[in-house]
Amino acid sequence: MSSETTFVDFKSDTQPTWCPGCGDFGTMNGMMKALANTGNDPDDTFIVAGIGCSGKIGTYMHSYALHGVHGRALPVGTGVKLARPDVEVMVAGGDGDGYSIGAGHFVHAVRRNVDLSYVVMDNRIYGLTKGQFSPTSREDFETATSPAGPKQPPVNPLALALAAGGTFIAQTFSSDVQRHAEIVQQAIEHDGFGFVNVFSPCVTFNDVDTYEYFRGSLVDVNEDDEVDHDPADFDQATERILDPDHEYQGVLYQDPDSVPYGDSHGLGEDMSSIPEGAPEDATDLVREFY
Amino acid sequence: MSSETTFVDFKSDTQPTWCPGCGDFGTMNGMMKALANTGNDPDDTFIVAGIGCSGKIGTYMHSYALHGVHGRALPVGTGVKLARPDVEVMVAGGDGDGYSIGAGHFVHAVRRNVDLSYVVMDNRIYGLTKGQFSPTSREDFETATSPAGPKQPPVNPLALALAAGGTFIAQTFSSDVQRHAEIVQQAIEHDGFGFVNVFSPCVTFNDVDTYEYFRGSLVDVNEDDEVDHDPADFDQATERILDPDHEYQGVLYQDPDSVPYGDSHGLGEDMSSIPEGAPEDATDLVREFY
Amino acid sequence: MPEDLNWAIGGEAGDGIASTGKIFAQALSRAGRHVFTSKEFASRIRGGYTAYKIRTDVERVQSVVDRLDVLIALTQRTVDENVDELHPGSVVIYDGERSWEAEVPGDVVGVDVPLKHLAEQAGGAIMRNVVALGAAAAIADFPLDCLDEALRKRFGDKGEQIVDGNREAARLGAEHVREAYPDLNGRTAEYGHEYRLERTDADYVLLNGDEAVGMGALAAGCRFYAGYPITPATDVMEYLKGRIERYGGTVVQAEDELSAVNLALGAARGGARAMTATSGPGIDLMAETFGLVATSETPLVIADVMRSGPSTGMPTKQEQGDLDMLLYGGHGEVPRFVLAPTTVGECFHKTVEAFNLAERYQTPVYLVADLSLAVTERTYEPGEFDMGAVEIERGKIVDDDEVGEWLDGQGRFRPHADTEDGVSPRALPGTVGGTHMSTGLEHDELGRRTEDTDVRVRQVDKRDRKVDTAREREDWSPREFGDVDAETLVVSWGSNEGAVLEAMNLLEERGVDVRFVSVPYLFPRADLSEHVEAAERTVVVECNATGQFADVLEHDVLQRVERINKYTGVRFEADELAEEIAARVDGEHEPDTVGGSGEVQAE
Amino acid sequence: MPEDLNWAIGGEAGDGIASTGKIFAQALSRAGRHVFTSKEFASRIRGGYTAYKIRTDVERVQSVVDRLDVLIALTQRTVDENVDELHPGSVVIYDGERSWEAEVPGDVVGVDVPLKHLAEQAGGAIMRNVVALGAAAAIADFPLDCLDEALRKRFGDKGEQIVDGNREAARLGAEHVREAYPDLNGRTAEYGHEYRLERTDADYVLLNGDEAVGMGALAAGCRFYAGYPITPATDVMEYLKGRIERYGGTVVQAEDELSAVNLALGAARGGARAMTATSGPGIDLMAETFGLVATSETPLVIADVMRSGPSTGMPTKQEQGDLDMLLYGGHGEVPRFVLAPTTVGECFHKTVEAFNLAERYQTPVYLVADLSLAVTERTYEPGEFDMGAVEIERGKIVDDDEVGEWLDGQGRFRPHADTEDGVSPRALPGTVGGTHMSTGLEHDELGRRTEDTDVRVRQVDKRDRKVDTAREREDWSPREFGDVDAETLVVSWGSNEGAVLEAMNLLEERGVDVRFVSVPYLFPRADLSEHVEAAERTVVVECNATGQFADVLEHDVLQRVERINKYTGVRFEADELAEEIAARVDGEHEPDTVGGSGEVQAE
Ligand SMILES: Cc1ncc(C[n+]2csc(CCOP(=O)(O)OP(=O)(O)O)c2C)c(N)n1
Ligand SMILES: Cc1ncc(C[n+]2csc(CCOP(=O)(O)OP(=O)(O)O)c2C)c(N)n1
Ligand code: SF4
Ligand code: SF4
Ligand SMILES: [Mg+2]
Ligand SMILES: [Mg+2]
Repeated sequence: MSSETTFVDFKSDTQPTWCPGCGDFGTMNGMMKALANTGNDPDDTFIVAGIGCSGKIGTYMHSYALHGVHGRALPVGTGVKLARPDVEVMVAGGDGDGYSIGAGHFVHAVRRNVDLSYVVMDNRIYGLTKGQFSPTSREDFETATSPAGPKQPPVNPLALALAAGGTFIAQTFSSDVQRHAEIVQQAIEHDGFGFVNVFSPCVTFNDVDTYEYFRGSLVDVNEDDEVDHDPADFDQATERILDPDHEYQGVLYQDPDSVPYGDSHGLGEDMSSIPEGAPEDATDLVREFY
Repeated sequence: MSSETTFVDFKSDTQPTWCPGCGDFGTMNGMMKALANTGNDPDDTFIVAGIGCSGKIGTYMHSYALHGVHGRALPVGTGVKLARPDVEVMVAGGDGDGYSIGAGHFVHAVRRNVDLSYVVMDNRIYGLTKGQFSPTSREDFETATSPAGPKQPPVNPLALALAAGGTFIAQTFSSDVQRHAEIVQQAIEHDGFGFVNVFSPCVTFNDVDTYEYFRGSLVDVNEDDEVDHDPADFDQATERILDPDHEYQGVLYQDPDSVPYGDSHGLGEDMSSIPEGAPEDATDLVREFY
Repeated sequence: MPEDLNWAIGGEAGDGIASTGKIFAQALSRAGRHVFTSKEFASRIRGGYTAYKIRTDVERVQSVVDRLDVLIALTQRTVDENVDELHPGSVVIYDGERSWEAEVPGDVVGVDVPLKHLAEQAGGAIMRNVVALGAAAAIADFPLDCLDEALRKRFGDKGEQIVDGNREAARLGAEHVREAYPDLNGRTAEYGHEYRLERTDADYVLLNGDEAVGMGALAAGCRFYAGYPITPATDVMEYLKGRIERYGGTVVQAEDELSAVNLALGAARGGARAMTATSGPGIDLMAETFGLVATSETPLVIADVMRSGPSTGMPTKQEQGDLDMLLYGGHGEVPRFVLAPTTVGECFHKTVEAFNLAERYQTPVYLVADLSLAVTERTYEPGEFDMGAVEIERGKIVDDDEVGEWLDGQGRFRPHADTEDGVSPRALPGTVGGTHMSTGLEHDELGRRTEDTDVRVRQVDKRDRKVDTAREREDWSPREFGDVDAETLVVSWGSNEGAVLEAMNLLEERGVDVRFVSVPYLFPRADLSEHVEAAERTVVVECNATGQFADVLEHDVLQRVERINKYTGVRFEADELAEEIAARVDGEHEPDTVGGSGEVQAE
Repeated sequence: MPEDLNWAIGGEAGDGIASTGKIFAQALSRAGRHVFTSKEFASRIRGGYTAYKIRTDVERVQSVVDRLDVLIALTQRTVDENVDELHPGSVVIYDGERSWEAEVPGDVVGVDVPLKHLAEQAGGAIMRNVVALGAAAAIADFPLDCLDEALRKRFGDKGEQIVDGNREAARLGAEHVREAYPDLNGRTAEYGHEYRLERTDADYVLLNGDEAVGMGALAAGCRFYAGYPITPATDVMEYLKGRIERYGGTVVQAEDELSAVNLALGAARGGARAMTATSGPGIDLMAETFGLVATSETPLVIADVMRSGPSTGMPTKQEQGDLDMLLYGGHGEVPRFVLAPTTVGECFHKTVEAFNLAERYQTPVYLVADLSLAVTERTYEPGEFDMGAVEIERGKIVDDDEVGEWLDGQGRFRPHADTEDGVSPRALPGTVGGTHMSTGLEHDELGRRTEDTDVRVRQVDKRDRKVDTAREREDWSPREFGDVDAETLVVSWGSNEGAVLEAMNLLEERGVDVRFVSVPYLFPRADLSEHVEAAERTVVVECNATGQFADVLEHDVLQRVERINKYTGVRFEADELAEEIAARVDGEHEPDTVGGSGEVQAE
C-alpha cells in the first residue's frame, strides 16, 4: 500500500474540535503529508501525542497512536521506537507539554538521538487550560496568570536542542504548510532525532503571536540574502539560533554524521516477537549462579 | 555576628562520610568560605541540598537547611528565597540530581533568575547509587549500566544554562579551592541566579574524570593567552561554552543587567510574618462577590 | 407550582455558555434570590456540548434537580441533550433564524427570538447570548435592572460603551418576547406553570468553591501559592493572582506540579503560609514530596480539586475518586490530615482551618474538593464569610528567646524534639540559634540522618502521635442532619451534601425519614460506630465506582454498608438520589457483600 | 550444639563488606551447604556501619537468627554493634595490629589475625578481607578449595595473578589460625561449641531476589527494561544489562522514573514484554502514568523493591511500607494486580507469572518485593528455576487475519471492545487494519475520547470486570503451612515467610502449634474469612508501623486481628518472632482496637 499512500490515509474520521482558524489544522496537514511523502503507511506508523489542544492530534490522525499523560510523550515515543525499529514513530505536543512539564525529557530525548521525529506545536500559550502563559510566552505577554506578563525570558527551544546535542533542529510555520510539510519530511528522513518547532497560532488565547506576526517576522534560512545557510555548519546554526533579532524558518542544523541510538546500541530487532517458552539457552542463566 | 563570621561557623559538627579524597570536601570548603566572605551568618542562611553523595553537604554545613527529594532542590530553594528575601539561599546537588531527574527544573530555575546561588557538584557519575553513568558522563565511560559506555553525548551544563537565559554561568574545580571559593562568592553576589558547575571528582567510581585529568585539561578563562575574557560578552561566552576542544574554569558569562525575579515581581517582604487574624481589608474580598 | 425555577443555557464549547450563565446567576443574586448553579451535564453524544444550569428560589437551594423550566438552546443539540428534563410548560428560547429548526416537544413552549439579528441591532452579533438573557428575563417577569447590574459587573472594565451595548441587547430581547409572545404566561399556565422571578431585599454574594478556597487562603494569611494549571483547580490560582500581592504575597506558575509542591515546601520552610492546588494527575506527581513534607514536619496545604479519573479521564466531569490516594497514597507511612468541605461556604472555612492545623501540627494537610463544589456558584449571606471571626494559630514557632528552651546538651536546636504531644518547636530561618537541617531521611531530634533503630522508632511514633493529639484536641465532628431515630442512615462526603439534604425533603414528602451524616473530616475522622449501630441500614453515597468511603467506614465499624455510587461524571441530583435512597428503604437492593460487584450506579 | 552456623563480617561502608561476605556465601554453596544471607543490621550508632551475615546449614535455612558463632570484626564498632548476638564460645576474628584493641566479652574467643600484614605478604593490603575469610575457614574446618572456587568466580575476570594472590591470602589466614591457635576447637568446645562446616555433594545456586526477578524477566521473554538507579532495585537493572541484549532486548537508563515508566509503556504498546523496577520514591513518581497504563489497557510489569520510608527514609533498610500505595495509590480508580513473592525462588516464578497476567488481562502488574528479599542471597537446587516449565501466554493478540473479527460497522478496530470477560483484542503496530488510538481520557470501544455517560460507565465496568474474570480463572491461593487445626493463625506477606516458618519450628519445640498463611497475591487475593473464623486468634506479621495488610484483612473478614509490626528497618529474625507469637498465644498482648495505638514493635 505504501507507494499509493496519500495524506488522506492518515486522516481519521473524527472531526477536529479545534477552534476555527487554529494553527493546529495546518500543522497536522503538513505532518500527514510528510508521512505520506516518506512512503509510510498508517498500519506501520505510531503517533504519540501529549496533552493539550495540540495533543488532540493523535485523535484526528489515522495510525497506531497513544495519547499519553501531560509532558511524557517523548519517553513513550522512545520506547515504541526502540522496541519496534520497523515502525515509523512521530511524537507531537504543545509548548507547555514539551518545554514546561516535559523540559527534562526533551533535553534527554535530544541527547539520546533515537530515530524519530518530534513536532512541537508552539502557540506560546496554554490553550487547553484556557490561556495561561507558557514557557515560550513573551516576557510581557498578559494572561490570566501573568496580568503584567511572566517577566521571564521565553525558552528558546532551538537553543535548548542545540545545547543538548541535537542532530536535527528545525522550525516551521503552520500556515506555510508546504514548507512545513517539506521540513517535517526531512525530520522523518533524518537518521536520529528530528526536531521541528512549529509556530502554530492559537487564535483564541494569544493575540500577539498571530499569523500576521509570524508572516511578517519569520525569516526563511533559504531566503535570507545575507548568508547561504549550511545546516551542517554548527557555528552558523548557533549564530542563527541565538540571533536575538530574528526568528528563522527552515532546517537550522543537521548533523550529517548523526548515528541514531538504535544503531549505536545494536538494536534492530522487532521486540514484539518472542518464543513461546523461556529462551533456548535459559538454563545458562541459572548456571551463572553456581 | 556577620562581620566576624568565618568559614568554620558554617561547619556542622557532623563528620562527613564521604570517601577519603572525595572532591566534595573541597567543594564544600569553598562554599563555606564564600558564604563567610560575603558576610553571611548561618542563622540567616538556608542551604537546600539534593539527594546524592553531593546532597549530604547540607548535613555537614551549619545553617538552616533542607535535604529534599531527588532532583527537586531548585524549586525548594526558589520557594525559600521568594518567601524570605532576607535570607541567603544556596542550593547544591549532584550532576544526576541537577541534570538528569532535575533537568526540567534547572532550565526553568535559570529562566526565573531568582537571586540565589546553585552549585552543582559534577563528578560525572552517580556516586551514592554506586556507579552508574550520569548525564555528564563521557560517551565511552564504562559503568555498571553502560558496559560499553552510554553512547550519548554528555550534557553540557553551561550550554544548557546559556540556552535557558542564564545570567551568571561559571565553572570551577573543587581542588582549586581558592578559585572555587572566589567564584562561588561572585555567584552569591550576583543579582540573580548564580550558577556554578564544580568538577568535584569521585575517587571511588570514576577513574577517568580524575583530579589529574582536570588539573591537566582545565583552562582558566583568566589565564587563557588567546583572549581576554569578558564575562559580559555573550558571544565570547557562547564560543567558549560551546568550544568542543576545551573546558574552562571561571565566570564564563555574567549579564550585568540581570534583574532578579523578586525585583521584577515586586517582592521584598518577609512572608513569614502575618497578622493574627484576617487582613484588615479582608471584607473587601467578600464584597467582590456581590 | 414549585417555587424554584430551573434555568439553563446550552450550546457548543466556545459559545460563551459559562460566562453568560454566570451573568444571569449574578443578576438573580442581585435580585435577592438564592442561586445554585451547575456546569456538569450528562452528555449522550461525543464532544463539544456545554451547558450552565441555574436553580433559583427565594429560599436556600443546594442542589440541582432534573427538571428544566426555562432553557436557552443555542443549538439544536441543546434541546436533544435536555429533552428528558423538559416538561409540559417548559419554555425553550431558540433562534429560528439560525439554520436549524428547533424541534421542541409538543407540549413545550417554544419562544423564537432572532438572537443574532437583535444583537447586531444592539451593536454586534457577539451579544446574542445577552439578547437571550433579556428574553429569559421577560419570560419570568424578572426586572431588567438586576440584569443591568450584572452586565456592568461583567463588562465594566471594558468601558461604558460595551456595558450600554449589552444592556441594549438585553432590552431588545425582553422587548421581543413581550411583543411577539404577549400571552406567554397564559400558555405556560395551561400546564400549571407561571414563571415569576420575584425579588427580595436580601443581599447575597455569589461564588464558587475554588473562589471560596482562594478567599479562605487569603483570610488565613497565605502568602505563597505555587501551582500549575489544571482543570478544575486553575481557578484557585487565577483567583489568587492579582489579589495575594496586596498582602505582600505571590503566585508562582511553576513548570509542573513537582516543582509547584517543592516551591510551596520551600516557602513553608521559610515560614510563609504556603499552598498549592491541583487535581488528580498533579496529586500523583506530588506524592513523593508529600512524604518529605510530612517527615520534615513542614506545614503545607495541598488542595486536590477532584475530577473524573483515572488518568486524564474526563477533565471537566465530576468524581470523588481520589479519596484512596489521599488517605493511603505515597510510599511508606506518613501522617496526614484530609479535610473535605461539603459546601461552597465550607470551602472557605475548611481552608482557614487547614492552615491552622498545618501549622499547629506541622504536617501536610490535604484539602479535597470535588469538581461540582469547585465550579458551582452559589449564593450566601455575606456573613457566612465573617472575616472578624478568622483566627490564626501558628503553633509552636519559637523566637530568639525561646530557642534556648529547646537546645540539646551541646547547644543545638532540636527541631524534631520528641515531645509528649508529638509536636516539636519550630524555628524559622533568621531565628538566632535555631539553625537545623530538615530531611526526608530518617533523622534524630536534631534532624541528622540516622539508622539507629531506637531513634527510628521514636521518630515514627512521634510523628504518628501528632495525629493522636489532634484527635483529642480538635473537633472532628461530622455535620449531622435529619432524624436521629430514623431507620436509615445516609452517609456522604464532599459536595453530595446539598443533594442529600434536598433528597431528604423529597423523601419526607413520601413519609421516609432519614438520618444524614455528612463527613467533612476524612482523616482524622469521627467514629461513626454508634450511628451505624443505631440504624437499621446505612447507605453511603459517593461519586465514584468502588465506594472508597464506604470501604473506609466498613473497616471502621466492622460492618457492611449499602452503597449508592455514581460515576457517570455527573453530580447527584436531588430527585434521583431520593429515588435511590427510597429503593434501599424498600429493600429493592441487596446489601453489598464483600468483594461482590454490588455497587449500584445511580444514573 | 546447633547444626547451623551463623557467621558475619562487619566494618565501615567502603570496607568491601558485601562482596567479601558474598564470596564466603559462594564458597559455602560450592561446598553443598545451604546458605541464607542478610545485609540489614540493627544499628545503634549513627552512620557508616555495614555488615553481611550468613546462616548456613546442610538443611535448608530460610531466616536469620540473633546469634553469631563466627564474627569477622574489621572495626571495634563491629564488636560493639553485635555484642548482644555473641555468646560464650563465639569466635571473633580481629586484627590486633590495627589501632584498636578488640574488647571482646570474656567468654567470647578472640582470634587475632594480622590481616593487613598477611595480605601484604600475599600481594596487597586490599586483600585483608580475604585473609579473614581464610581464617574463618580454618576455624570451622572448611576446605579451602571451595573458597578457591569462589575466589575464581569473583576475580576470574581480573586475571590469573589476582586470583592466585587472593588464594594465597586465604591460605595465609588459615595457616595463621592453625598455627597461632592450635587448640581453638578445644576452647570453643568448653562452651559446647565445635564449628565444622561440613561439605555435601549437593550443587546449589546462590542468588538474591533482585537477580531472581531479572532472571524471571528474561525467562518470560522480557525484551525491554527501562529504569533509573535506586537502592535496592538497581540490581535488577544491572543484572539485565549485558544479558538482555543476548535475546535482542535492551536496557535503557532513563533520566528519571517518570521517563522510565513511560519508556516501558511505549515499548509495551509496541508489543514488547516490558518492565521497570524501582523503589518507593520512584513508585510515587510513576503513579500518574500507572493510571494511563491501566486505562489504555497496556500490559506492563512494574516492580517495587521496598525500602524504609517514608520519603527518602532509610534507603538501605527493610520495610513493607508501600502496600497501601500499591493497592490504593494513584488518583481515580484503576484495576491493578499486585503480586508479592515471599522467597527468592518465588521472585523468579512470580515475575514470569506477572508478565503472563499483564498480557492476559492487559493491565499493569505491580510486582512487590522487600529489601530483605531483594538483597538476600540464598541457595536453591537449580531445579527450582526450571526453564522448561516456563510458559508464555500473550493473551488476545490478534493478527492481520483476526483483526477482521473485531471491527465495527465502519471497519474500524475496537481495541476496547466491551467483551464478556472484560478483555479486548489487542492489535500491535504493524497489524494491517488494526490502527487505533489509546488514551488516558475516557474513551469508547474505538479508543476515541468520550463523555457519554453510558459509554463511560460501560468502560469503567469493563475494566473492572477483568479483575472479576481473573479472580475466577486464576489461582490466587496463598501458601499454607502448619497445623490447620491450630488455635493461632499467623498471616504474613513478603519476605517474612522464612522467619515465620523457622519461628514455627521454635514454637513447636515449646509446644505451640501455629497455622500459617503466607500471602503472595495481594490483589486479587484469596478470601481468608474461613481461616480467620476457624482460628481463635489471628496475628498478622509485617514490617511496617501501621499494619497495612492487617487493615486489609480486617476489612475483608470484618474482624479485628492482632498485629506484630516491626519498623526498625531490620527484618524479623526467627527467634524474636517466636517470642512475639508466643506472647500473643499467652495472652500477654491485648488485641488491638479500632484506631488504637496497639501496634507492637517487635524489636
Ligand atoms: C499533570 C498534569 N498537569 C496539568 C494538566 C493540565 N493541562 C492540560 S494541557 C496543559 C497545557 C497545555 O499547553 P500546551 O502544552 O502548550 O498545549 P496547547 O493546549 O497550547 O496546544 C495543561 C497544563 C494535565 N493534564 N496534567
Ligand atoms: C526518586 C528517586 N530516584 C532515585 C533515587 C536514588 N538516587 C539517589 S542519589 C542518585 C543519583 C546520584 O547521583 P548524583 O546526583 O550525581 O550525586 P552524587 O552521588 O554523584 O554526588 C539516585 C539515582 C532517589 N533517591 N530518588
Ligand atoms: S484554544 Fe487555541 S490552541 Fe486550542 S484549539 Fe483553540 S485556537 Fe487552537
Ligand atoms: S562515592 Fe564518589 S562521590 Fe560519593 S563520597 Fe565516595 S568519592 Fe565522593
Ligand atoms: Mg501551547
Ligand atoms: Mg554525580
